[in-house]
Amino acid sequence: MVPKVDTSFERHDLTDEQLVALLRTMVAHRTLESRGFQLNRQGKIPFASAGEGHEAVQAGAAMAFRRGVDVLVPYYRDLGLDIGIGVTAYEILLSLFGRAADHSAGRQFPHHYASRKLGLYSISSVIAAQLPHAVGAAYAMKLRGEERAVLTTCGDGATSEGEWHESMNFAAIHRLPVVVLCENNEWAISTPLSKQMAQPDIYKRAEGYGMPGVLVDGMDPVACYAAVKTALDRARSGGGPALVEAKCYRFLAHTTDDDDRTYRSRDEVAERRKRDPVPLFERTLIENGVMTADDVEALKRSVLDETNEATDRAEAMPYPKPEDLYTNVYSANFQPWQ
Amino acid sequence: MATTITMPQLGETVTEGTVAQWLKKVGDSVDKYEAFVEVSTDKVNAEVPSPVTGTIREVLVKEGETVATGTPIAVIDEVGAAAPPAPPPAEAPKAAAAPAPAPASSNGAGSSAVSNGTPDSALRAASPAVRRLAREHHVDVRTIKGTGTNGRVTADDVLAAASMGPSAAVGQAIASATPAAPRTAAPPPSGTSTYGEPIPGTVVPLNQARRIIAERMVESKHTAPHAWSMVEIDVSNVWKWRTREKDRFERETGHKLTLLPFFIRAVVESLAAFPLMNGKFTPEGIYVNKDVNVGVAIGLPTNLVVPVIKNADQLSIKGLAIAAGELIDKARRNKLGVDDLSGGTFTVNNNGANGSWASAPIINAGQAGIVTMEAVIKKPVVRDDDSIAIRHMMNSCLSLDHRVVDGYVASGFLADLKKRLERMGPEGSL
Amino acid sequence: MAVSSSATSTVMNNVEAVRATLYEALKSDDRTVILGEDVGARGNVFLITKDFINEFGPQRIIDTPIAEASIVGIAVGMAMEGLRPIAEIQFADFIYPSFNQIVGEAAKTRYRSNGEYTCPLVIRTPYGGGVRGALSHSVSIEALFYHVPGLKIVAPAFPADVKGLLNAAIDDPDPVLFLEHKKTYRLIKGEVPDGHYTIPLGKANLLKEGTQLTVVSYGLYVHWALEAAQKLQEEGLSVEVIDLRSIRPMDKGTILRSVEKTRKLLIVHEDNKFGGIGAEISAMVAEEALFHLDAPIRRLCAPDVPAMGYALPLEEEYMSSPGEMAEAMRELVRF
Amino acid sequence: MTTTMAKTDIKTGKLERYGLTDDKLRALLRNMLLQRQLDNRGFQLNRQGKVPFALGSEGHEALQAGAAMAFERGKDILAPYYRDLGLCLGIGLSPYEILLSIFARAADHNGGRQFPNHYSSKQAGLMSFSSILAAHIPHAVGAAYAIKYRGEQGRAVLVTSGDGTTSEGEWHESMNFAAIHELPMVMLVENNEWAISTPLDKQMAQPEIWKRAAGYGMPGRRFNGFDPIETYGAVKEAMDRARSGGGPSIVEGTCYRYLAHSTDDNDMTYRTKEVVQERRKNDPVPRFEALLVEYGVMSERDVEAMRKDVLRETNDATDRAEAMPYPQPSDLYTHVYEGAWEPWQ
Repeated sequence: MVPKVDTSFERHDLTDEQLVALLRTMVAHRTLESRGFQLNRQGKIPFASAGEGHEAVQAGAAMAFRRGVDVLVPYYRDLGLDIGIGVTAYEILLSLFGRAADHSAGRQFPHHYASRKLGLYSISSVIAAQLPHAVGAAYAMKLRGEERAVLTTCGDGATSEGEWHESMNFAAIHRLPVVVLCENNEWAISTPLSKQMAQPDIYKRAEGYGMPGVLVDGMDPVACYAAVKTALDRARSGGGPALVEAKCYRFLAHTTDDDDRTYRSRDEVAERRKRDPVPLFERTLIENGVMTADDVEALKRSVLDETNEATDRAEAMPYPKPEDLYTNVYSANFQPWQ
Repeated sequence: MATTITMPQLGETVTEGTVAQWLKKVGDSVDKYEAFVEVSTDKVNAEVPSPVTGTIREVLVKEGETVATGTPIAVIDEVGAAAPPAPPPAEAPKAAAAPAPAPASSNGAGSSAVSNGTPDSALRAASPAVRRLAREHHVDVRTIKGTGTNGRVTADDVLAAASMGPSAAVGQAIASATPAAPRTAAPPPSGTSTYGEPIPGTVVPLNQARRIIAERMVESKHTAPHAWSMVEIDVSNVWKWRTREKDRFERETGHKLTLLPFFIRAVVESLAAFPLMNGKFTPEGIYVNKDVNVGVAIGLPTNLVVPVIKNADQLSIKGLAIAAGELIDKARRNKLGVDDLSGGTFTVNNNGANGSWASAPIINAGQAGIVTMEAVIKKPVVRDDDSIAIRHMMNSCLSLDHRVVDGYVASGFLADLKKRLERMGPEGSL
Repeated sequence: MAVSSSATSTVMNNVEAVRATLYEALKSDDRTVILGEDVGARGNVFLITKDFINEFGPQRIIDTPIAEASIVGIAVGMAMEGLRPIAEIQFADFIYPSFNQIVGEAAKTRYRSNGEYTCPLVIRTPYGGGVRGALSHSVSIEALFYHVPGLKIVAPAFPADVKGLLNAAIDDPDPVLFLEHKKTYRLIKGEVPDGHYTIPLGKANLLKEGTQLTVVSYGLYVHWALEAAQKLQEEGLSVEVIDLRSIRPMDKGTILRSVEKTRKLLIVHEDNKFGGIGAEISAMVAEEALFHLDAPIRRLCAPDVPAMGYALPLEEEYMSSPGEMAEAMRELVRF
Repeated sequence: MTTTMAKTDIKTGKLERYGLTDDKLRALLRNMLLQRQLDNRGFQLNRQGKVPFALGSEGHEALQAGAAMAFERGKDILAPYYRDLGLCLGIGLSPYEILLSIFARAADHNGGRQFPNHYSSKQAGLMSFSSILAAHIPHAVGAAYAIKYRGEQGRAVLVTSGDGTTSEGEWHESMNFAAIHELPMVMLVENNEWAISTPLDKQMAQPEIWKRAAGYGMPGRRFNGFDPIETYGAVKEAMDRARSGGGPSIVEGTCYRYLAHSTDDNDMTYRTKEVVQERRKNDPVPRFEALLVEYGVMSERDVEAMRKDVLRETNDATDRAEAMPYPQPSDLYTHVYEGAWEPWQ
């Protein structure tokens, strides 16, 4: 995609408040992600993963999500989406620290958030395993005649999995209210898009399943909002599924365990950084009079304060107890020999 | 407040890290979350952010140096707010009480079969190995004092009992009746069953020990064809030696110095010269024992016991005296353990204490022979130069398993024993 | 083990041992190809195939799409067509989508074609916990596969065994699932003989002799069991430690000889207890050596929960420590 | 719905033969007749209680005969699925071999282990496969990779599946991988509209399977699978491209499954007799017979003689195969691994 140079933009009916909220989600996303890496480098947590470069697509998509109505079945690089639909910084940090008060009671790996209240599904780390679940949830909605939809996401690499294909096919056959948002950041750990598929335009696969496919600039939060909103609106009103491909980029290594210098050049990353969506959107809002530079600074400070406060609070919370290992295996107490 | 920074674990399989570059020097100030050192590992390179705001006080690892994760690498003097408290141990019960798990039994190696039973059933539970060994060695498990958990009879217990022959089993039966192991399957009350007070016209019931002695004696006599031989030994010099040393010995060690250790010393030396005598018959061949463990038959008011001096060939006369003394002491106090009673390879029977001057002992099953010390009697003796002298004379009788050795070896052994004893004393080092 | 070329050796960790062996295989036989996620430029997420792509090229070091069923399935086709593929599943936790290709296809190819087609294939995958990998980066999968005739399973613990067994697996005419405990990757170092050698599949290693108890284990727990046994040695208790090394085939003789000597058996593994490898060993010993047993067979294994959690106490509770192993050994010796 | 058969050359008005000689055209018909006869024989033996199972491919004859003719014996590899009797015959398996498999005799390639219709022959380049849908497609990809890796010229893998199989994840993973590496492979989809009882519209929302090819970055095309000549042309074009380094493609042949899925299936529970009768009007076998007569390649009498010959060969093969011995009980234990083997060593 050609980088956008001007900052003129189509609002798609978003109010100033909503635009500021988009930026806040993006800044919170980046700050919390950075905090995960910092805590890992301090030896306080064993692992963190990163989504820098996904802020715009996730903030935009989250704004199209109807809280209390829709279901989100994310993947593990969706911190911004999770924040955008209502997960708090404190909840994020409880998860990073593996504390007892975490939604999974410290069981899940970081960035595998879940919240029944928010409609946020529990996922595993296994690539594409969440997609059939999204399709199943959408089937349930359709069966009950509800005006709801499922937003499910994946990276570009996940599209290679058999389960991705099976999910797309089934959703199309039954015209299910599900939107598959593919966050194409061009890298599956070290595997570039060219080794992941011979057809780099993932949205083009939609036709093969008999559903619409849409391409959107994943560095533009408002465009992402509009594309996902259109697809979700159609899905909720019986129009069937859609595949939305947002082209973005993964600026950081895959996780704290990865060193991306082994497989891609610094020049490539620096070049792509020029379209870093966070400063780009800040500039857009300032130049279009939605916020002043001071407003942006204040917002960033406020996010950092919240993150720091959440870090200290979460770190002070207790770990789960050893005996918590044995709960919730089945609905009741259980031994394999009875 | 000073904060020590340790080498973080960068990567889930990483065990060490190299300080690539210090981004801050000693004395530099550093903000919380500000990077202050770059670390490289074989998985990733990373800048490590400070956990506190403060000043670098000390740098403990040089650039280029590799240390294990967790090793202190720097000390930072903290300014301002204290670091967030470490997570407290997870004590507070969760609001919703979790269903009580039963992890120990499914997770751990917690004992299963036996611990489910009562202590008594546990005591009686003989493992398959114990049952097999007991069958093979004709040992009644119920008579053995167990050394395992809750007094369980272990396979080793059976083997020990088997290797000791009848008297050992008896010893164990006795031990099992002592108050120290009240839950053992004890022999029935036998106030009337000792040698001491038989009532004429009644049957003295067999206690367990008596029964085992009976069984094992019959077994030995029936399986091992016994042959017998005797020599007369001049023990005058040994006698003198012993007489001279005995008071001091008792004072120093608390044990009496009898003729027994001198005799055992000569026996083990003769066994070394005639190793077949330290063997045993097996269907595959004569097994020649490596160790020389000498059983010493001790008569008690009720029963005979045969505690064993392990590795007797490695003990001096003094060492043998102490070992024998301790065993005799234990036997009289009913304190013999399985270790004391197991593993004998040859037996010495001190019959002479009661005045016997000749006897025909029964071999402990699983051994090649048993040799006796009969009473020491002063006798006129015609010496080599045809002079007549009064000497301390003692007969020594040998029963041997004719399957293992013949008279040639046996009489060689007895002659050797005689020669060794006659050469001992009248003085020397114990 | 048969060392063919020299008696010298090099100290390596398990990552280096896998890497050195794969390198040899690529170098010595151009039928060998490696396929898996991130095996190319990244050199595998644990850097096992680091720089291979530079030397052997992208045709032999194949960065696959994220599609595990086809990683194994394509390797099956390669093997049927005369290549010697080494497939990698990035984490054992991701092997489930390829379950059919391993169990239903690879393991049955020889059988269903009556020997006309064969499937000499190695599937390598890191497994096991203790690295804070939580639910999807910590699993043990061996029990799911050891039930399957037609498949062989190896789980070495020491660098020298890694090399000898991986060589044997690559040479093997049948499919081999090669399990590498990821916690041992950099933790365990040891002497690895230089030159080519193989260790036959199905031969256990008697690591430490003892008289009072036999402990059987594999993978990471071998190291911990050994540590515990050595501690007991100082207490005067004598424990024999056997490293299975191969899970299928399994070395019956070594286990039976040891149990007949010590009369007691403790099986230690990280995988769940119910239906685990220990169940098969227990059954075999009960069938073949009942009258040598002087104590109930015991298993110290993971509890019956689906996975170890991310939070440290949950991981520690799931796993057995050297201390717990020592305590189980003491109880059994004294039994 | 009726489909046309036999394209004619626009300029000459003559039959478009794609270079096929009269002999080849007759061979096509013979393959089709033999396929139907052997299919029928399987059902007959099942109804006689002599074999426990048979599975028919009536309606696929033209497609399979045409595709088999595009296969180069001794060079190409075929990775078929279980409804490919005609393809297996077409690349060189004999009726006797087919019947050994149906009777599960010891002399069968698989020693009587495999289900009927799961033929394999290393010599014929016919890969062993299971009944698991799409499981063989990655194997075809792997074989194609081996061919390309060794730089072998003029070889390709022909892999087939039904329409239902395209729904499997492994089908997708295989297409994607083949496209990335431009492998010498042709994915031939035999779209017969039914996956046992599941019709095409419950199998996919996009009934034109070839259109998926674009999503993988490879060519795709569709052809009339009732026309053996057109099939030959389409498959040959794709195989030629694959053999010459042009990469993989998806070719979709439309056909129809006239019989129930297998001897164990009753298709009248999910479709009507009328629908099947309507589709029978397009039955490729009589239509291809008529075509060859019409264009003077064969006379009616020639066709009749060929039918008789096919029946005779089938009867002979049946008798010979039936007379062969079963495998020994001890054969159960062989070929689990190389050599003798026990899990406990």
